[in-house]
Amino acid sequence: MNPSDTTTIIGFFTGDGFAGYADAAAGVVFLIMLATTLVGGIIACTAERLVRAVAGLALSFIGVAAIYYFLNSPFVAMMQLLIYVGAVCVTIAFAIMLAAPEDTKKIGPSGPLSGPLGLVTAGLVTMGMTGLAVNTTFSVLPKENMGSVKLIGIELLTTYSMVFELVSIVLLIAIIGSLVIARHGRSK
Amino acid sequence: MSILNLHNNLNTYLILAAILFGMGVYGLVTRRTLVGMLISSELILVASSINFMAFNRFTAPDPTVGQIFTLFIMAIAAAEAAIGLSITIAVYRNYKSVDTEDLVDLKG
Amino acid sequence: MSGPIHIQPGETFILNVGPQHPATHGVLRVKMEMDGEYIVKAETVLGYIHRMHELMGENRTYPQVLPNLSRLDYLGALGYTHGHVLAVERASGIEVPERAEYIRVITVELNRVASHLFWFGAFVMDLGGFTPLMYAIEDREYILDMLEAVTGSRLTYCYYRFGGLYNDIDDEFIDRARAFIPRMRKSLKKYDALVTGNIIFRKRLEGIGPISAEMCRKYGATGPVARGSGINFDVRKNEPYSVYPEFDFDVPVYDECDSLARYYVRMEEMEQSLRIIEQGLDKLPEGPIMPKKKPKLIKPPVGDYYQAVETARGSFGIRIVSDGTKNAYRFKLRSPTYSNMSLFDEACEGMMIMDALALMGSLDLVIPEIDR
Amino acid sequence: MIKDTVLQSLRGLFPDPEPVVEEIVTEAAEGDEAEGEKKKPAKKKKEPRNNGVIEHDYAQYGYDIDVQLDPGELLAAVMIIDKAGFFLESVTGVDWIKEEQLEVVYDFSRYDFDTCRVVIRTRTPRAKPKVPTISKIYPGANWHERETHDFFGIKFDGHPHLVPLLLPEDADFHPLLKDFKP
Amino acid sequence: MGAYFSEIFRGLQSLAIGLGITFKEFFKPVVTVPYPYETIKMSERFRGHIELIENEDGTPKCVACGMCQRACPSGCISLASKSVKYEVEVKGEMKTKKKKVLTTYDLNFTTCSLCGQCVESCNFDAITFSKEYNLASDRKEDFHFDLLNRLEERNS
Amino acid sequence: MSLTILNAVIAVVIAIAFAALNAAYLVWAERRGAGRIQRRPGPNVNGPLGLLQPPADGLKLMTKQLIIPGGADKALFMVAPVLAMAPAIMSFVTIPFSENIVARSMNIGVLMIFAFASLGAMSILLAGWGSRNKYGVMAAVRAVSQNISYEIPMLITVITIVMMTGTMDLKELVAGQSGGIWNWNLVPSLSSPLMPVAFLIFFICTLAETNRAPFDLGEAESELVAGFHTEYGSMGFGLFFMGEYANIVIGASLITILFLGGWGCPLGLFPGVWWFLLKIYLLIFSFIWIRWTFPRTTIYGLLNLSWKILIPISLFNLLFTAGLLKVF
Repeated sequence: MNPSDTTTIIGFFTGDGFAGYADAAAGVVFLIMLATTLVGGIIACTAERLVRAVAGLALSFIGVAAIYYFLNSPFVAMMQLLIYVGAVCVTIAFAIMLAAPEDTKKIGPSGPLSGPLGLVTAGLVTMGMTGLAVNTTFSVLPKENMGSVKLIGIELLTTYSMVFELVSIVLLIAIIGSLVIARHGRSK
Repeated sequence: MSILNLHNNLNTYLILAAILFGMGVYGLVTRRTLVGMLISSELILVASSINFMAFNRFTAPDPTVGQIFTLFIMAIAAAEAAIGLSITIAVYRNYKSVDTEDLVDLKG
Repeated sequence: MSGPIHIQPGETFILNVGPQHPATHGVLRVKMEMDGEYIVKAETVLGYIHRMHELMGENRTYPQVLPNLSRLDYLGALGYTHGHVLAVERASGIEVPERAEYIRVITVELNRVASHLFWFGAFVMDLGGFTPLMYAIEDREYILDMLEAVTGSRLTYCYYRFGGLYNDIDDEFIDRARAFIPRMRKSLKKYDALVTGNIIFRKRLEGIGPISAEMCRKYGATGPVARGSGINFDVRKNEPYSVYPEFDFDVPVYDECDSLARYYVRMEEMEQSLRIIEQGLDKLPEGPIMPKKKPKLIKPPVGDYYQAVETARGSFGIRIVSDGTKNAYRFKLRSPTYSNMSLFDEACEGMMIMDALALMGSLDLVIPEIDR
Repeated sequence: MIKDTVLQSLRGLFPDPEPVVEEIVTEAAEGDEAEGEKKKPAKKKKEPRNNGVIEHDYAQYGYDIDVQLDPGELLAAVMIIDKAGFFLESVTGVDWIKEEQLEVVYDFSRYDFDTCRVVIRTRTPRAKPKVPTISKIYPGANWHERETHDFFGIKFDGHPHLVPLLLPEDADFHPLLKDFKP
Repeated sequence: MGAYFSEIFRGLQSLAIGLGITFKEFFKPVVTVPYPYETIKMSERFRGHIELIENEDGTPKCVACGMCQRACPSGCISLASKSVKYEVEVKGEMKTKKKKVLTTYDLNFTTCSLCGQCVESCNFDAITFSKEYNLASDRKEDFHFDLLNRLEERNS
Repeated sequence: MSLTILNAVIAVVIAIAFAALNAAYLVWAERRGAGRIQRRPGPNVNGPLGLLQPPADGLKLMTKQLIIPGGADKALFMVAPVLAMAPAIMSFVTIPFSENIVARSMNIGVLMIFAFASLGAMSILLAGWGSRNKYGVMAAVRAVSQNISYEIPMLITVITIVMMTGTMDLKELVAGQSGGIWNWNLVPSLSSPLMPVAFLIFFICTLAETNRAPFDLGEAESELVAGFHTEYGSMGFGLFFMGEYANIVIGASLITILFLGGWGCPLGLFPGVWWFLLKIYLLIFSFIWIRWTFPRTTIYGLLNLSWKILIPISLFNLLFTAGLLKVF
């Protein structure tokens, strides 16, 4: 049991007035976002049309952004929206338009066994990780870590400055590399 | 523990991450197209990010390390998406298909 | 930005521009094979408002065909009627009083200005600017009101008759026409500042849609399209008809061959038309507007007659094969836009769709006139 | 004068000794004019016109040179015209039903001030109308020939895309034939 | 480098000029007519559809000669007449004369091309153009005008 | 934490109302403005000055049948308009209209607005692709490449400002500019002499990001019919429309906050929400004015403008300002 879990379902009714309702509302929003994430994820990995999969992925990412917000890190939440939804998903959708124009062709599983096999693999992995998560006792700090942009900035430019620079190099190489690969075979 | 208070529980996030990870694995196994696999791998990446974020909030003594890791993961994911998609397009140009089973030039 | 592109097979798709499309200004269809934004191949499909005017010309008596000619090109209708009356007059040897010819020239040039004005507006609208159209229409309305007061109609004038005119112009018309010239010159300055100088506009047209002089010749392009390609060809000068030799005007020619050159040609043509109108109003002789003796029934002698006139869109030719009866044996209309449009298929290859549509706009299409 | 040079080279197309052609031609032309003036009913003149070159009065007819030739010589004549720098004005047909012939008329004109309009006519039997295409020389003739094919049913040999242009795609009628009944 | 900046500068300048022109127009009065609430008067010579002209006694001037019918390119005029006998005094004695009287004059306005050839061909000045232009209907039949009827309605 | 989420929910409701009302009456303003520029009255029949036209139009759009084209991907087709409208409304949550009127003041307000604005590209893509229309797809591809390439100079310019002011909080940004026109970020100061250029870049980018003329390539009506919303009718179209105008308001608000002192009075007196509204509506008027004056750019002209002019200059501005900040 998590010590930070102080408000109970009874607390919702007996709680101190408005704040109780507010907590409940936050809980409802969280559930909605959880559902969004999961539904988006299911669409992303099962949809027959790739564009729908990307849309599902975007939906899932929006949910994940909300979850980051609940994890007291609005900055990362916004970055999640900006990078994952605004850039990654759009790029993937873009590529689908360029590379798979005949969208009508439905994409099924690759073989008769792959469906069940995938399900079993995924199920096992999920079960294992869930079990691990539930059964491990984490040393939870009493104080919530509040995300602070300033702190992130300071850390990025001090402790992690080397990684930061490396990431920018990786990104640069990625840009150049993808340009080179994608332009290959096209004279214009 | 109330259902409305799930967001204050570390396990919620870990289980969510596990499920997303499972979905990613499932997609990776069953998808036949490169883009589909890429989408699934993004799910896996985001699942790991959630874990980082969750631990960052609930357990880590340093309030920023998880977030910074997540940011790095995002950057890498963006780079991966760009490279992966350009490869996809290049493959499409050569094979007129992004179906992994059609890309069998080396298979005797 | 156009240039040689290597097309990967299977990467193209067919885009139907038209028959209902904002850029075609009517029911024209261009089947474009596209590679992304680039046009690989284009095929124009015509005939959506084909009305067989040539057969009507054979089935009707010469005067009865008159209203048809206005319906070829509803924007510059008088030029086409002018061609018809000149052809029939040439065929049957009818003399036209000088006053009538002067009035014809004045009204034709007014109509040319009106047509170019509308083209100007529509062209800028093709490029996405909506407001110049409204200003152009405001000026055009002035001309249309003027012509309506004289001819009784706004677009399909049916004003000329064999040998003369339907009715004479009055002093009010002359006053209004005189007032129109300075007003129009002022407007042209405004358009210059608003549109011609605009960097976006220039960037969209400079070097876009090149049509070489040789291509013009091979396709028989005439009018502003040819003049924008450095060809000094204007039927009014090359084969003078009516009283055009009496007027002093220049034929604007630009060597750039691009859409901007065609734009300049038309804008300058408006100024030249204003000059002609000005001179016409000054020189306008007194006298009758119909010849004293005019055959009651028009029956041109047997023969094959051709008359070319310069309409707002180019050289309009009309061939009358007469068998001596009151109906034409063969009534051929050579419409300028038909030839101008026929080079579009070749010219737009390898262009981006936006540029291709700018090129199409610069050809000044009136679809009923292509389809006839 | 371009007119003279073109006239010269066009006359070279006709194998007949020149004076004979000239004679026939002037006769025909005069006959035309005479009839026009007298407004005689055109009954007698139902003989097909002879091949040859006629020099016309521009003021009266609107063109200067009128050439009639066999379909076989068409391309040679058009090449001469092309070399001389003419542009294609139009291509059209005329149905001479009484003579059982279809005429294809090509109009050419010039861009410069050396005005010269040339009309080339060629006749083909009405039952099996067939004329070589000039769209290889003048690509602009492509549409004009398709239109003529629409209206008269004249087949243009070697035309790259002879499908209806102005008429509906599935049109199998030719409205400008004199025996066309809608 | 200089060209780069001067192009930017000139471009911005041209844009500013354009904005200035539209800004000036913004404060000018409107030039349009709010149509259904305000209409404009048609000019003297406006060619609407045709109307019959009446004599002083209210009967149509038309003698039913049929010239207009023949002149019409689209064949939209159809008229019928009957002959009536009437007596006139010629040199003191009464003579019976025949005269055509118009019984119907139909104008099929749906095919009319408003060319005005009918009016021009009329030797008796019996038809004229109406100045009516507010013609709209969703039924074809509304544009089959019985001009004789219209004449009577006008007189009554 | 929890309280703020309830607040946010309420704020979203208010934002929806504000966005919808704004969209409706901006359409009216746009049409009236266009009319005046073109010397015609614009909508003037329904109600005084045609003020009842927007509700009438809205009613018409709502009662029309939603037609989904045969080959369309139904789910995406329906989702896209919502995705166009929702982020715009979310962005309203963080915009401070005055010192007190703000739904949820965040310390990273600028970032939030950009995060939600980046969702717009996704909605355009889905709309174009989902409606299975070639014009739609072409327009979507255009609009997205445009949005992506204009986001770069826009963000660089914002970073310049953030660097100058040291905050991403919209309220603090405004507070830093209080006290008169000379304190506005627009006015060049010793450490940032290129601010007017930055303002111009940001203004152009806003036009491009909101798909306004002369950068309305996504709906270039003369070549792509209606662009990505070619197939949309009824409320689907209505939502796109509302989203577009809501984006315009957000863009204008952002310019006001970043450069024009937010709710501050130019003279330093009586700051308040009215000043804010006055500024954004003046900006919106200038958007309308520009739209009805210029022709549309080409797609390559647009990208050239971004990559060859705006990005280099804004990068130079960033470095230059950084250098000057270090010096002074």
